[in-house]
Amino acid sequence: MIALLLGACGSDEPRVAQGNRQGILHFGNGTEPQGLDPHVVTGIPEMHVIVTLFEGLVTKNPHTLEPEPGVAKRWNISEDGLTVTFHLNDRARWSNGDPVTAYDFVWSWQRALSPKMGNQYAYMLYPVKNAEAFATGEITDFSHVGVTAKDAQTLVVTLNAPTPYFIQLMDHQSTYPVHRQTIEKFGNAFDRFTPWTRVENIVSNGAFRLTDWKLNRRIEVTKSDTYWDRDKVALNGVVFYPTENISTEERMFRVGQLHRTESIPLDKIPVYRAMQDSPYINSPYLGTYYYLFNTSKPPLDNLNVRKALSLAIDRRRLTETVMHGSTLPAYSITPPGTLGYEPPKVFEHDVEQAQELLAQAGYPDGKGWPGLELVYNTSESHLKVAVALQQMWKDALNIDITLANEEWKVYLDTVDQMDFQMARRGWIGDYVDPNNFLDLFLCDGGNNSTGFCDPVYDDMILQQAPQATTREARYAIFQAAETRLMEQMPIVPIYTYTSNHLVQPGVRGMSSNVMDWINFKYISLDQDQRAVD
Amino acid sequence: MWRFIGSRLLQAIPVLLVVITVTFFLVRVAPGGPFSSEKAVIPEVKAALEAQYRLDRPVLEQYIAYLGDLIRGDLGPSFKYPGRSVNELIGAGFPVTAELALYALLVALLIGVGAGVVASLRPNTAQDYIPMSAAMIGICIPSLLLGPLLILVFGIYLDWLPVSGWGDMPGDKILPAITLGAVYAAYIARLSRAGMLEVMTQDYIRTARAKGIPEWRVVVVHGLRGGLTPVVAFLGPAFAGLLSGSFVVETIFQVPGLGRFYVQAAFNRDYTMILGATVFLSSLIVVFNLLSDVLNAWMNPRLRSRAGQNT
Amino acid sequence: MLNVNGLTISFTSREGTTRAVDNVNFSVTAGSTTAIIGESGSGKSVSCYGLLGLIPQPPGRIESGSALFLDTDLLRLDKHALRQIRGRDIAMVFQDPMTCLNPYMRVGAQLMEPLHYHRGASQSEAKRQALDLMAEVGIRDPEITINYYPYQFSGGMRQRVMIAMALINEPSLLIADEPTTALDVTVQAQILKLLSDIQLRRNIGILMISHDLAVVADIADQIIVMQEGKVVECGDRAAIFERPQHPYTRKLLASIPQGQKIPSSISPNPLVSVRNLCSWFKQDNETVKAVNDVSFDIYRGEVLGLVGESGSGKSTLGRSLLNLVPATSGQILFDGHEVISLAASELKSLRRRMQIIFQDPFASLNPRMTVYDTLAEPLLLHKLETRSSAAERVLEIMDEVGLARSYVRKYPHEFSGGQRQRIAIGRALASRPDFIVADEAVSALDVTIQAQILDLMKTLAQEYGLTMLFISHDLAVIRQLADRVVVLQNGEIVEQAETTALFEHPQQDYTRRLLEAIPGKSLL
Amino acid sequence: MSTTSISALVDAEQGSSLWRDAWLRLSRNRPALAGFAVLTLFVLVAILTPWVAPYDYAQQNLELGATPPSADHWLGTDIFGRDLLTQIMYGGRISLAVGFIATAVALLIGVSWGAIAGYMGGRIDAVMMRLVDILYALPFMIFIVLLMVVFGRNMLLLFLAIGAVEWLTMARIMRAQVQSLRQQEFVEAAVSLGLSPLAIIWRHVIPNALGPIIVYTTLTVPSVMLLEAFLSFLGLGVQPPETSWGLLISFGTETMEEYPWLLFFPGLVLAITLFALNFLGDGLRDALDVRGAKD
Repeated sequence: MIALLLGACGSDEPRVAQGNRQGILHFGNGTEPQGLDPHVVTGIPEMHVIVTLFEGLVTKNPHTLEPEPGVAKRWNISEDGLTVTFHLNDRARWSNGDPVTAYDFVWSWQRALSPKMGNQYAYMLYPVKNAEAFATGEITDFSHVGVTAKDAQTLVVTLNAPTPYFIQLMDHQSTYPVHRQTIEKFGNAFDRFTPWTRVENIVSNGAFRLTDWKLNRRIEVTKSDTYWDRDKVALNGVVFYPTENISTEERMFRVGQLHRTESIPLDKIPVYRAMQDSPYINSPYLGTYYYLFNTSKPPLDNLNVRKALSLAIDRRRLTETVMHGSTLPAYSITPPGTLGYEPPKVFEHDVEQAQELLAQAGYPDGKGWPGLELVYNTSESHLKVAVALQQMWKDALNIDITLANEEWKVYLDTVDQMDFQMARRGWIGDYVDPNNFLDLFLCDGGNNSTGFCDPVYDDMILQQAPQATTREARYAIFQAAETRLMEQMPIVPIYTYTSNHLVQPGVRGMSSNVMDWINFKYISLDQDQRAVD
Repeated sequence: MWRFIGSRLLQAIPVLLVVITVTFFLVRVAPGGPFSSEKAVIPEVKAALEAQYRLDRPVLEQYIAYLGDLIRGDLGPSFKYPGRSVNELIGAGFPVTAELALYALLVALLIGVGAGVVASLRPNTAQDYIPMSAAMIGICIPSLLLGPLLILVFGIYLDWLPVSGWGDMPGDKILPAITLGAVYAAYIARLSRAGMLEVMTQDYIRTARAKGIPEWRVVVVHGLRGGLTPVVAFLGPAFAGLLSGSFVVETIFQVPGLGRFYVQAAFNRDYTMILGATVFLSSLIVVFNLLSDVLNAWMNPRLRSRAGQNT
Repeated sequence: MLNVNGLTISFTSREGTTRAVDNVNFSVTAGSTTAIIGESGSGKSVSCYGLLGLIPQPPGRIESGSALFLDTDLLRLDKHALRQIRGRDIAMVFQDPMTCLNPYMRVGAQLMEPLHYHRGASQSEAKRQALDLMAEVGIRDPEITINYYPYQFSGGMRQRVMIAMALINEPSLLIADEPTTALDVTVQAQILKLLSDIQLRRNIGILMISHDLAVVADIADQIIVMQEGKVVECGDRAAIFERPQHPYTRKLLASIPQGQKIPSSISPNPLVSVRNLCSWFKQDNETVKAVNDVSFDIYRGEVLGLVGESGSGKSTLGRSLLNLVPATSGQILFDGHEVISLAASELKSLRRRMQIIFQDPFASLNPRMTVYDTLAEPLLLHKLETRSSAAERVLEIMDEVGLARSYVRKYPHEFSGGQRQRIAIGRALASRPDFIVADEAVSALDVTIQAQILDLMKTLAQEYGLTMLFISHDLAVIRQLADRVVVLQNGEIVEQAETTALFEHPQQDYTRRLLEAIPGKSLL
Repeated sequence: MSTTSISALVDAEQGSSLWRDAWLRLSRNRPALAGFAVLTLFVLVAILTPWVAPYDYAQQNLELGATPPSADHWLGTDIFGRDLLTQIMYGGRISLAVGFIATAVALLIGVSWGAIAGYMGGRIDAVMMRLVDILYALPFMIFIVLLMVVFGRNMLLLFLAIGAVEWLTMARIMRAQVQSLRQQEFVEAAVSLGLSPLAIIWRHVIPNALGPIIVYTTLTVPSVMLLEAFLSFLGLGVQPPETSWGLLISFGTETMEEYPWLLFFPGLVLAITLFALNFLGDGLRDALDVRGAKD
């Protein structure tokens, strides 16, 4: 043990400096990925690894988030917007050298949509004709689904309705191709449990291939020599480290073991921000943090109470003090700047009006207030927000809110069964479009959880918006719908997420964007840079 | 002795069976299923998932099927990590946890016995109070606090040791072992002090002194063996406790052990993994308690065979 | 060889300094035995341990004096030099062979340890010497038993190991601290013989410490009598035994159990009838027949002596009479009631009528109960007194057993062994029982105390009209107290007879052996 | 205690004199008294907190945020600008209550369970201890979550949950003690007096087994306080803005680099409590060990 101790004394070069020389990116990746099957797993850590290993028809430019060629070198959309034809790059290869073909995509989408797979992101393909029917088992013949391979290089997709954001979806892991022979070699193709994604088995088509996977320890991917665009790939490899504890990951970053981490304890933000050449990067993010009101239970069945609660919150103060400016005040469910969409601002922080509204609801100066419980899942930042708001409501309205933290799965159950009065919630966009946020509150929206149901609103989202011909017209309908939503106030938006991460100075090309989407192809490392101190 | 071991193992069977049964139903009663997630799960998807894990069948049938698999040594597929079996996850995590626990135990023994013996030699002096007060603090300082403290001091300010990892960098096993071992070191210190105090007043210690052998030999050769009996009795429960209590340390130091899998499983309602880990750990606890008793008997010749006792 | 002059040792405690040894002089010459006699607490052990630096300092302190051993003053030596002498030139044998050997080490290793350390002997050489010595002290099969652990030996054998260990470096002086007190009489006789044989063979000096004059009567050349740290009398054996000067010496002499009980009036019908009683238990797959097919009667008002060596099953027999250990088979009738199969509620009322006094008054009293609590417990339990009247009765019992009333709030540890045994007797008598089992009730006591307690028991037995089973390994004690005697060997009755008849005309070899082993016969 | 009159005897009739004597001895043990005084002070402060606390414990000052100790806030403020001293005082109410009540629950169950199992031996012992084994082996976290869901969130449940865990070790210690005690002759003497097993356990066994139990109890109190923090984390314990020492310490740990006082002061208070308890515990053990007292 003493020998170990002595051997360890400061002799090691930090991994980051070493990585800079070797072109290896050391990436803090939160938790251990559940798996690497693009059609099975759902989380962000999984996604980070999967995007290095696989590539969809398109990929996104990390700076603009505009689609750019992936496996498809180009695509055309028919006049009526119902048919999309992808022309595949004939240089696209699997890591075993096989060409990536349109047939691969057809088979992969069948797999992704197959009910037996239990793919939770199958709905990413629902714009495709009959895809939903197939996924829910209404039809079993995949040939009725609107995707066909005209030849090895041409994939034709038929849509239910014009879907402006469809091309974007082609970058989602649920639409990625997977290698049929490999999957079938290791078991039933439509079985979640096959070991085809193990290091020794996997065949993929991305810029990197899997070279090491040690559970709860590391995942290593190495630059692929079969990738069609390999000349552009600067990195020689990426190592992902699963670290549940955010303080641990932050410390790993601090001692130069990681190039990038998203784990920053709130109270560390001012410290990092104050550093010279700060590694702290903070940019808008496509997500909203809000509280659900259960509109079917008193006192929140009263609109005035809901409004009073919302108006009493000083969002600016919250984000600037407790959140250390790491988030932005939110007054709508849709984050601002969603591909040009500006959400309406229906209300502002106004204590006097809030008091008046509460008085109108029958609780002047909090008198007769029946009490209200706020449910949130256990986490330090949720707790901080809740505690701050609790006091704001007390100060502004003289009402008591009790807090109840619940363990994650219990919380999910509570929200799902609407067994709460007020509950914390957050929504991160799956794709860049207001629709992704606004369809949450449809009457039968699976994530509605508020009891809010407005047929007019449903009509605007489901009927009017898709039929709009221009982006402006469509956005105008969304704005009207969102105004309507915020006037009913089934939720109280609190803040817009921002993407917070720490990046070592040697990392180039890791641009910030609202989806916090990383295209590892674009990243390079500066050999001469050392880790931050 | 073999009869004793046999009967103890036999006694363990009903215990394990009850543990399995209670856990099996407990996890299923607990709110939030393995597939609930923040984004609503489509009913068809959920049904497909449940069918794959036999969750669509009556609970009793699931239970019997589980027991059947268990007898064959199959702990089932993990819910959290599709494509991996619980056997595989335990196989990946346990060796690490066992290694960590072993080092922690060594640390605990080294520090604990050392401090305890030193303290016992001059009771109620500074030589006693200082190590014993440190032990008191050691018992009560949670590893959640000790770990980060050690990291800050040795990992960040002094930059002597890695702040995380396991077998990735030289010396990265030292801090986790110390953090995990600290509490047990404190207990062992108290136990060995009490044991030594008791033994050093025994008649046979006086005999040894009367033989004119040096004092260190009296302490080490004649005193330790008896004085450490309570420590030996504690080793089994301690090792079992280290194995099942390493979660916090594993999380803080990013050690890929079983504890992390286990607690993650509990948070994720990974039914098979919770059950598998519980069965595995409680079997280990049984085994280590037994080992500890056997070791205790082996250390103490009188217990090896009780025939020498007076009637 | 050893000449101790003006030795004074004091102990400091919170209450102040006490002189445990005060100006003590004695000497030992080669080939002879000097015995130091005194009760516990008289300072006899402290003076010997003090010579060898074996008392903890502090609290102990050697105030003054000298101890010349072969021209070296032991008291002037530093720790290291003293350690060189210990175990090489002066060796010790302690009282209790059960606790004085390291239970975790094989006896061979313990035997050889001083050789290794003092002589730097090699393993094979040490082993050879150890084997020789084991044979010399009469341990059978030394080749095998050298690898035994202490627990595998009987008490007598362990004491032989202790003696061998003391002799292994061929010391010139052997200090033996109560070497036979914890042993059965027969074994005691053997060990004493062994010591004198060795002395004869090796011409060593022996300093022997004992509380029992009878024990040293056969082997001591010089006798020193100590009381409260001071030497009250010294002289050769004949002088001490024939012309004792000091009253304390006379008291010691008087305490040697002698004489015989005048038979008491015994009613012809038995209070306790034991028929074919067996008490067996399993131990490591072997059935130990602790009591095997025993039948006898105890008549009302009678004191029945039960004698046997340790392991003969006499304690088990005593306890099974009170249903404290389960009987395997047989019948015990107490005043017509079957004891073995009694229900718990009936047993309780019966328990009031039969009581037990244990050997070890340290272990048999709850250390956390005051005298009052201990004595009041049976009174209140059996509703003999109310809470308010109990106090008076407790004081009466204390009077009866000879305890000062002022001790009523004290705890057992504050009393001497004799006083504790009085408490235990008081507890047994509190419920006004008809029958008492006294299990080695005086064996752990110093002789003088033993005499007092025996007197007390005699008196009380008569006063209360008690029937008693008196269990002892010491025939001299039995003779003083018992009307009839039952001799037990290996769980079976060897002989039972009237006391006089048994002592004068023993029928069995075993009984005769027991009788011969009684120490101090030269005095009688 | 050399002279005793009849009047003292009458005192003795009332209740067990062991406890009276222990109290007398305890009152002469300075460290124990100091420990007792500190604990009493803490309890008093906890009771009086609503009246003596310098600030409202929930009152925030978000703009102020976390500040180090100052004239206004002697122990500084937390990230919400709340006065740390006030937080610690209110936290003490919860922590001390949890610490003492839950430990008492554990003590009660553990000691009786262990004593009965150890004294009865045989099959009863086997069954009782196997139950302990089973409870040891069950996944604690799931158990807690379930308790919470079935019974809702309340403090009583918190005590129960903690008691349910801590009594297991207590029972084991007690059982080991009792097993060795029941071989002792004074227990046999009590049997021969005709005492019922329960009376023997209560009067003769438990008082003599208290030493290790007291020591373990003093160790249990602080660990219970920290366990409470973990349970609160799972959602079972206290809910903000209420707090406890355990919670303060675990939040303080998160920010120990930025705001060390948020860890230091709650930690210090817990440490003081711990040492006070330890001194008191050792004192109690010595006081009850009548043999060790040579006066």
